[in-house]
Amino acid sequence: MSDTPPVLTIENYALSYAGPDGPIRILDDINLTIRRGEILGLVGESGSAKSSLANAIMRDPTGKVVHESGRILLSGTDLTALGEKALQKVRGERISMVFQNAATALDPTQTLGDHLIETLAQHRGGSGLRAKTLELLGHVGLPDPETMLSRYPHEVSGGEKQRVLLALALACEPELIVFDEPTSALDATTGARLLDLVRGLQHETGISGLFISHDLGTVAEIADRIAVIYGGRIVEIAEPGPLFARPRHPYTRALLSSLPRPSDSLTGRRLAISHAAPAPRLGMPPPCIYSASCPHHLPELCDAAQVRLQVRDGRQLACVRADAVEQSRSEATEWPAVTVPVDQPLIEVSGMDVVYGRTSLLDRIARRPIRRTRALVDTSLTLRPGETLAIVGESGCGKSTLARALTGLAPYSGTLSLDGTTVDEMDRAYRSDVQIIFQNPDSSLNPRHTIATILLRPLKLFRPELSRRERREEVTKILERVRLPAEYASRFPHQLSGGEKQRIAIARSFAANPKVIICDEITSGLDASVQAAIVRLLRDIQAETGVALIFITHDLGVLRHVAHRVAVMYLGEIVETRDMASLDHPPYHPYTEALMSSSPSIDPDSETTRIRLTGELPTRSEALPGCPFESRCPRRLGEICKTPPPLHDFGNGHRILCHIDARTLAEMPPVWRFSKTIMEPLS
Amino acid sequence: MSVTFLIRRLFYLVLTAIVVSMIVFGVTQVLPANAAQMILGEYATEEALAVLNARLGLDEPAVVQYWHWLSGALTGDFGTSLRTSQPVAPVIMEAFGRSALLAGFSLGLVVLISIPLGAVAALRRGRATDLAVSFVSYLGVSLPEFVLATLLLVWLAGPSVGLFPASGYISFLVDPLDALHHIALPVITLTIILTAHISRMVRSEMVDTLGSDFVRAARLRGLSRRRVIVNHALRNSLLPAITVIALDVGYLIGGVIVVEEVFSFPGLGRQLILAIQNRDLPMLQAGALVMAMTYAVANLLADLAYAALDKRIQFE
Amino acid sequence: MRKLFAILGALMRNPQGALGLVLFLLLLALVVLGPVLAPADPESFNYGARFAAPSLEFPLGTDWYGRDLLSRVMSGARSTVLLALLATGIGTVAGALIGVLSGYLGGGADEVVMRLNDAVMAIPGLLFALMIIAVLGSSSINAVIAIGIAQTPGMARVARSVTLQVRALDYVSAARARGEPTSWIVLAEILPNTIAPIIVEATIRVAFAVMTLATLSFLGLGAQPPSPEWGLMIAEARSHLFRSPWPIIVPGAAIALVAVTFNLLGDGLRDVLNPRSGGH
Amino acid sequence: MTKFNVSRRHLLLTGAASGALALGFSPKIAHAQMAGGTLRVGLNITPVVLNPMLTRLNSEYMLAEMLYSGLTTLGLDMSAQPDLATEWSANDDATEWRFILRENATFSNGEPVTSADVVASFKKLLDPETAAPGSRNLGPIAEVTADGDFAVIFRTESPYADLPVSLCYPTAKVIPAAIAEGDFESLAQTPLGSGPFRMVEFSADQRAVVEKNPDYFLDGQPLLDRVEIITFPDAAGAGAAMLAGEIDMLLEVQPTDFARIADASGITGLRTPSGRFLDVVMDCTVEPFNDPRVRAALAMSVDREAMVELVAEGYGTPGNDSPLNEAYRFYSGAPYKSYDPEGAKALLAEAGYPDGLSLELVASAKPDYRSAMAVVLREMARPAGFDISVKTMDHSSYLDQVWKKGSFYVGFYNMQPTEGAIFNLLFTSGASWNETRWNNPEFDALIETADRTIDDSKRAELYADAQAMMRDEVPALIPCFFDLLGAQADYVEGYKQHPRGSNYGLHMVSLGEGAPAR
Repeated sequence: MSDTPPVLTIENYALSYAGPDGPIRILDDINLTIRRGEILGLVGESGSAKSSLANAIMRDPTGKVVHESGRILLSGTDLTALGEKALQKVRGERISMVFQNAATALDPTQTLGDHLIETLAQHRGGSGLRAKTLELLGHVGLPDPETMLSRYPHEVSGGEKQRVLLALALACEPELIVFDEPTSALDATTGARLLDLVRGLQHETGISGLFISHDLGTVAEIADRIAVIYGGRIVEIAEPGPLFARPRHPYTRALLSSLPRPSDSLTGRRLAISHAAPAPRLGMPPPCIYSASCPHHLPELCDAAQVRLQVRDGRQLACVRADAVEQSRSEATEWPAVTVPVDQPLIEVSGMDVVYGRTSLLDRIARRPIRRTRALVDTSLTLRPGETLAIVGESGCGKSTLARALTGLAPYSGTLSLDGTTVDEMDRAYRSDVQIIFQNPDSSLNPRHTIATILLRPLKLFRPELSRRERREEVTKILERVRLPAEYASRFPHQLSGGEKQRIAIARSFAANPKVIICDEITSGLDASVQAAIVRLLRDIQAETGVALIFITHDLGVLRHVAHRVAVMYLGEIVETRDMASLDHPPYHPYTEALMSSSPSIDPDSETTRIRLTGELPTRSEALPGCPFESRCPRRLGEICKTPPPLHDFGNGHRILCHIDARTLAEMPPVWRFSKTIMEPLS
Repeated sequence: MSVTFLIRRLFYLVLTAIVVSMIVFGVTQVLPANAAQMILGEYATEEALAVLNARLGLDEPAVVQYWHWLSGALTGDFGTSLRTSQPVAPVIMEAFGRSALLAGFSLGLVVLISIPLGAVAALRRGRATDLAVSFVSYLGVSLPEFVLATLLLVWLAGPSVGLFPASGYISFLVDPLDALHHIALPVITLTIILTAHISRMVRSEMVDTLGSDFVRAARLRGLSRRRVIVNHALRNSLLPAITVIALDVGYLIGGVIVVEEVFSFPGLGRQLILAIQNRDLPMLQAGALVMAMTYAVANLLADLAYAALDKRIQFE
Repeated sequence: MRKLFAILGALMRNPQGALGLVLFLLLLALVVLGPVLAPADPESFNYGARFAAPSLEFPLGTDWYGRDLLSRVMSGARSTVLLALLATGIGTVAGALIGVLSGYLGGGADEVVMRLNDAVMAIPGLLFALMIIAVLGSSSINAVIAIGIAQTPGMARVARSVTLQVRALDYVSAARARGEPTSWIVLAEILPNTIAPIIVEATIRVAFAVMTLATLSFLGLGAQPPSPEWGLMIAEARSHLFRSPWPIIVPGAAIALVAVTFNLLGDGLRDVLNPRSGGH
Repeated sequence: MTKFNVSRRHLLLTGAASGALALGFSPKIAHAQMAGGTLRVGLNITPVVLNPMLTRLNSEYMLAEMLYSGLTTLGLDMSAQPDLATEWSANDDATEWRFILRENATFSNGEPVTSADVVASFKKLLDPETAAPGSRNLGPIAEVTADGDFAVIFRTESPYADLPVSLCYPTAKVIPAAIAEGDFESLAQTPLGSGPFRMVEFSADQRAVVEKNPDYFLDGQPLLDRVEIITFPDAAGAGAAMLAGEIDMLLEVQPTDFARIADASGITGLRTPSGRFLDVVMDCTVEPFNDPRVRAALAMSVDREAMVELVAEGYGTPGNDSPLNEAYRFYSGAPYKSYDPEGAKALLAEAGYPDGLSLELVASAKPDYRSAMAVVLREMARPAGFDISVKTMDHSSYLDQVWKKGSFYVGFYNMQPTEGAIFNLLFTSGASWNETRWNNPEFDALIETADRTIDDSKRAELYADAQAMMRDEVPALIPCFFDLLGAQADYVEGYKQHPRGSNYGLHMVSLGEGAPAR
């Protein structure tokens, strides 16, 4: 592949935007090439300027440019030298882009077909546009292109919109496609299918692309080579295999070591906490962009000359101490403490139902059928003291509803008991025992309150016996426990980073010494390195206090590092409950199997079975009589699936709700196949 | 959009009408003086008042009066004016027609002027054109109608320029050209002020839309600038502008009241001020109701238009 | 306090906000010092100088009684601006309370309140104010009350929509999950976060209030002569329109300037307080 | 100041005007060939009441005058002139009057006007159920009877020398007996009278169009084919329309606008001194106005000449705290009270207010010189220690809450045809509108005697005493009379402003050379 001519060449590219305190260095010393038929992955954490690079290639800066230098060549044409008119001819025709958020990238007032026809007419003109459009829609795997033509964006699902964006990008068979986080907004199963599609198209048509993502796992699935970007500079470029097996730049290493892998439970690998701080952006750049965060920084060596991306040991790398780095080990988190299951459950839920939607007076007068969504259906689960129960499922599966019901935010029917006593109303005692942490720390902390106010509230409510001074002292203690300095008490949330805010949210939940904390997707919005730190914090606190956690997530990777048991939800029902220890072995619920196989991983030690779900997630407005997964199940048996499935109990708390008989389930192939080398020592 | 949605909105419309009529009625009950006193003026004697009150039905308990009015209104009979003894409905409808003409002309001009103006300002954001448009529209939204109207009256209808007649109204059926001539000044006043409002609105919507992902996406697909602006940015900016314009109908109605007063335009606004001054309850009721319904219907239509044009909006 | 300075600083970086703020401070100075600084008694007649054009003695000319227009405009700033602020204050507080409570309670109560609110909104504000004044009698304070009441439904609507947004945020859920009392949730969690948009809305409404007050005075329903209220000045000047334009131009310009000030300030605050349009 | 020196025919005890053309009403017959055409008249007070017996505004009087006839009409000299009645006579003590009707008058439905119609009309007019405004201004009529088909007899309860003049009252119109006794309400929509014009179109608040009545009882009249009456809601609009040539005639011009309009080319300003006045009413029964010294102090605090200048823009005459000025026949001149704030202050101190007096003066918003006067008074009286705050209110609230009820407010009154009418309307104890509650028996006696007195010189004496009494006691402050101001296009001929302000004589108006063809 390296002998094919480059489609894109970026030479010494640098870009600065205007900022309130002077120019902000966005991109610096960028050199890369993408060859024909090659997909280059670009990976970086938030703030690494990976999207800015995409924008620079598209010649569409999002800030006020104060400095720009270098060249961006598209098959020899220097894009930086083109005027707006000339660019108009290049965009869409020779270079196109797939956006992160399909929901906002399509004009809501235009049909999907018109989007394509308009684009084709602009660049191709002539007739037969409709036929070409139909062909494109079929090409990106959209069923029934005819009807798709006349649909509006809001009438189709997120995955379908993303496919339309893909079709738009492909429309004029461009030389290069820039993918800007195309799967980040999608559910795991949908994202996996889109990745499959792109991969398939690439095999078919040999498109060249730049694939940007914050998720190494996703990039690993698709890219021929991967460039790691940090602080607006590329620090390392390598093919996926070698990169994962032997990351050489300290930043790449930190990034990888904080990412969970399927094989972690087998190898005993722990998540490391990266200390990579945001790169400096103002003033003169340091010789090595990572020097401020690098544990291996040696001024006399690293600061001697500008550290540029160079081929070192057959690897493009921007580090002069790579050899030393390779010898080091990174700090890692602890494994979950082995819990002794106590038979007395802490929380017991049985037959819990939550229904959303209300009937208006007018509806009642008109005697219209009541349209309501059953968000939670006949849910039963138990939580034991000191354990972590993970609840996984895609968006809309009801896992957050469960959290809201358990904390009194959603009215439910069914029974709930805490410590053996049935909870009739959410009284102060219950609320003080059961706390919740929300996904988004930006919205879960009142921006108008100081950290002290935020932390004092639960103390005032649940520990009224404390004096004012004791409460103040307690706040300091709590902050200490979440590894934050005491002076943070007087700060406001907006003065904190995302990870710090989440620590405050955690601190608030622990303030009243609860028995249970419900963590609702608390690591989802965070970069991997921050996620690792939060996971470790939770684990530490659990070890100290013995609190039980309900850990809600859609990310299967992190599960292994936090949970003792897992419950899988689909359409408001728990379809499977099992121990984490048995996660790598069948039987699985067919949905669990598909979900796990959709989770992208960068594990050089494992291989994932490819199982993809077709169709779209239905909405559960009526009581489904049968199996909720019936409409999309790859292992669907037949009509029987439309009746309520039986619950198989495989012992050890492993339960599966499925019509498939226990034996067949038990004989399913495992989702992950691990390399022999790691399997042996553990068996 | 469903039938239930329509039914519900119509139900709210009726509810609005009833609430408005009750408020207006309640207000007139506590107003000092009544229609009889106003009719008799300085000639009111105790006896004469009593006679007239009885004749106008003003001596009955408030609830009975309201019921009379309501039951009449429900059958389409809005009563006779206490002041002029003429049937209310035709007078109000005629006045409404004239006000609607005034408002319609203004609104038409406003749409023609303000949309391009707002769009151009947004496209040239921060540049001289934008600043000029912003300056003028700030002035427009900050100048009360009566000040502008009076200044225009002095200037354009004054003896030195004398471009337009100062006041009066000629029916379009009689002499369309003369009618246009007569309606010009009030229309110009309303147009200037509303243009300021709406072009500001269009500008800010357009600025938002221009910064939206789909406009960027359209641009990055290599679509022509014209197409990006007209088919994507402008189209999506105008949708929210429609609702704003509908809300501005309320503002327009207020403006119409003042402008009609200044230019002695025989529209609904003047009729209402007269009705308040003369405690002419049936006239006030009908006029206020027509105004409130105009506002409510304009908003309903805007919502419907929004729904028809923006397929995302789903009304239950 | 630090937050206030941060907002002011941000305002100064925003062209509209900066201009608005400067004008606002000038206006504030005029409100406080206007009557003191006015060169002449705003009410005393100058028989010999009726309808004088601007001159050294009368920088902005005089009116039909020979009263100094500059002094009148300066003295009138206090009542005009303070009354407009007061009217907006009434409308804002009442509207915000109704809107926030209605939005927080939701359900049937919200439905009823908002339907009534919509119905009242359907009555044009000016007409509503006219009716209220017809009941209360014309005076400045009644005009203030009328405008305040007329502004309430609109404000309630804004406050409610902001409340609905805030109510859906996790910190409110967190407070509810904690079992916080309703008073805490409404007053400490929701209200402070609805303040910014409400302040923006209120600032722009001050401009409206200035204009509506003037309009009411113009229609003879607001301030009482011979007070130098600007709308009243214009109304009175109308009968002398063709003898001298100054008595109408001077207060007209003053009204426009104050309205521009608050519009600029409101737009500036909107930009500054709204993260979406706050720039990069 | 223009003196008002029209020679006036005095009380017609056995008077009979033989000629159709009364004094002062003499259209230029020389231009008879110019007869015809359409006159456009601008008003700024909208006529709304069409029923002639229920009218109460000048604009309505004008319409009624065009569509209906009365028994007599008021001449420019405030004497009774023939209308339907051609001659009249009274018995010796003036308690019984006989009016002879013309025989050629017909209603617009073709029916002749007979004594039965007159009797029915007056019965209706005097019926309290009708609630006709001004029915108490008609005099102490006890009975109206027919005397044959074309004569009627009026009997009064007491001797009443002014009856023919009081019958000129604008609401005293004759309507068909069938209507008076039957569908009286129909007059609100459909006029039916014997006036010089007939109604063509009427929409309240906008315009009214009348056309020549071909069967009008005066030969050759009206001269115009058509009159269009256009209503403007405010004076500014009306003035602008006049300047723009949209109207030929403006019956009322604001003092502030007069010079501008009168100076415009092609326009003639019309100005007639009148007894129309603004007064400051004080309730003489309540503190502090029950002390005559307070009232006198206030009277001393007014610069009357300046008041005329500032409130009436100079188009008026100063007043001396009596409702009569030179427009009235029995006006007794006296030097105007001088402006003496120091003296007023002293008087006020004497009355027990050494630190001055705070008062609230109420002024209706209509017409706007009421509040102008209040403001000027406030400023003038300030040095004397009066601290007057002005409160304006809309006219309806004023009528409801202040008029005849308040203790300190600005009143505004039209000229009345006779001295007796104005005194009996406002200042006697039995006055219909006794706002001041001055209730001075001595004054009452003077007026009552004057009413009965036939001898002019005696009446003049009685009225002079009454005026002097008011000057001294100041039941109301009357500082300023207003001239009637109007404007017409130069080509309009034959229009004479009537000082009383409620008669127009448009049937004698014609369009001369230069009139636009319409």
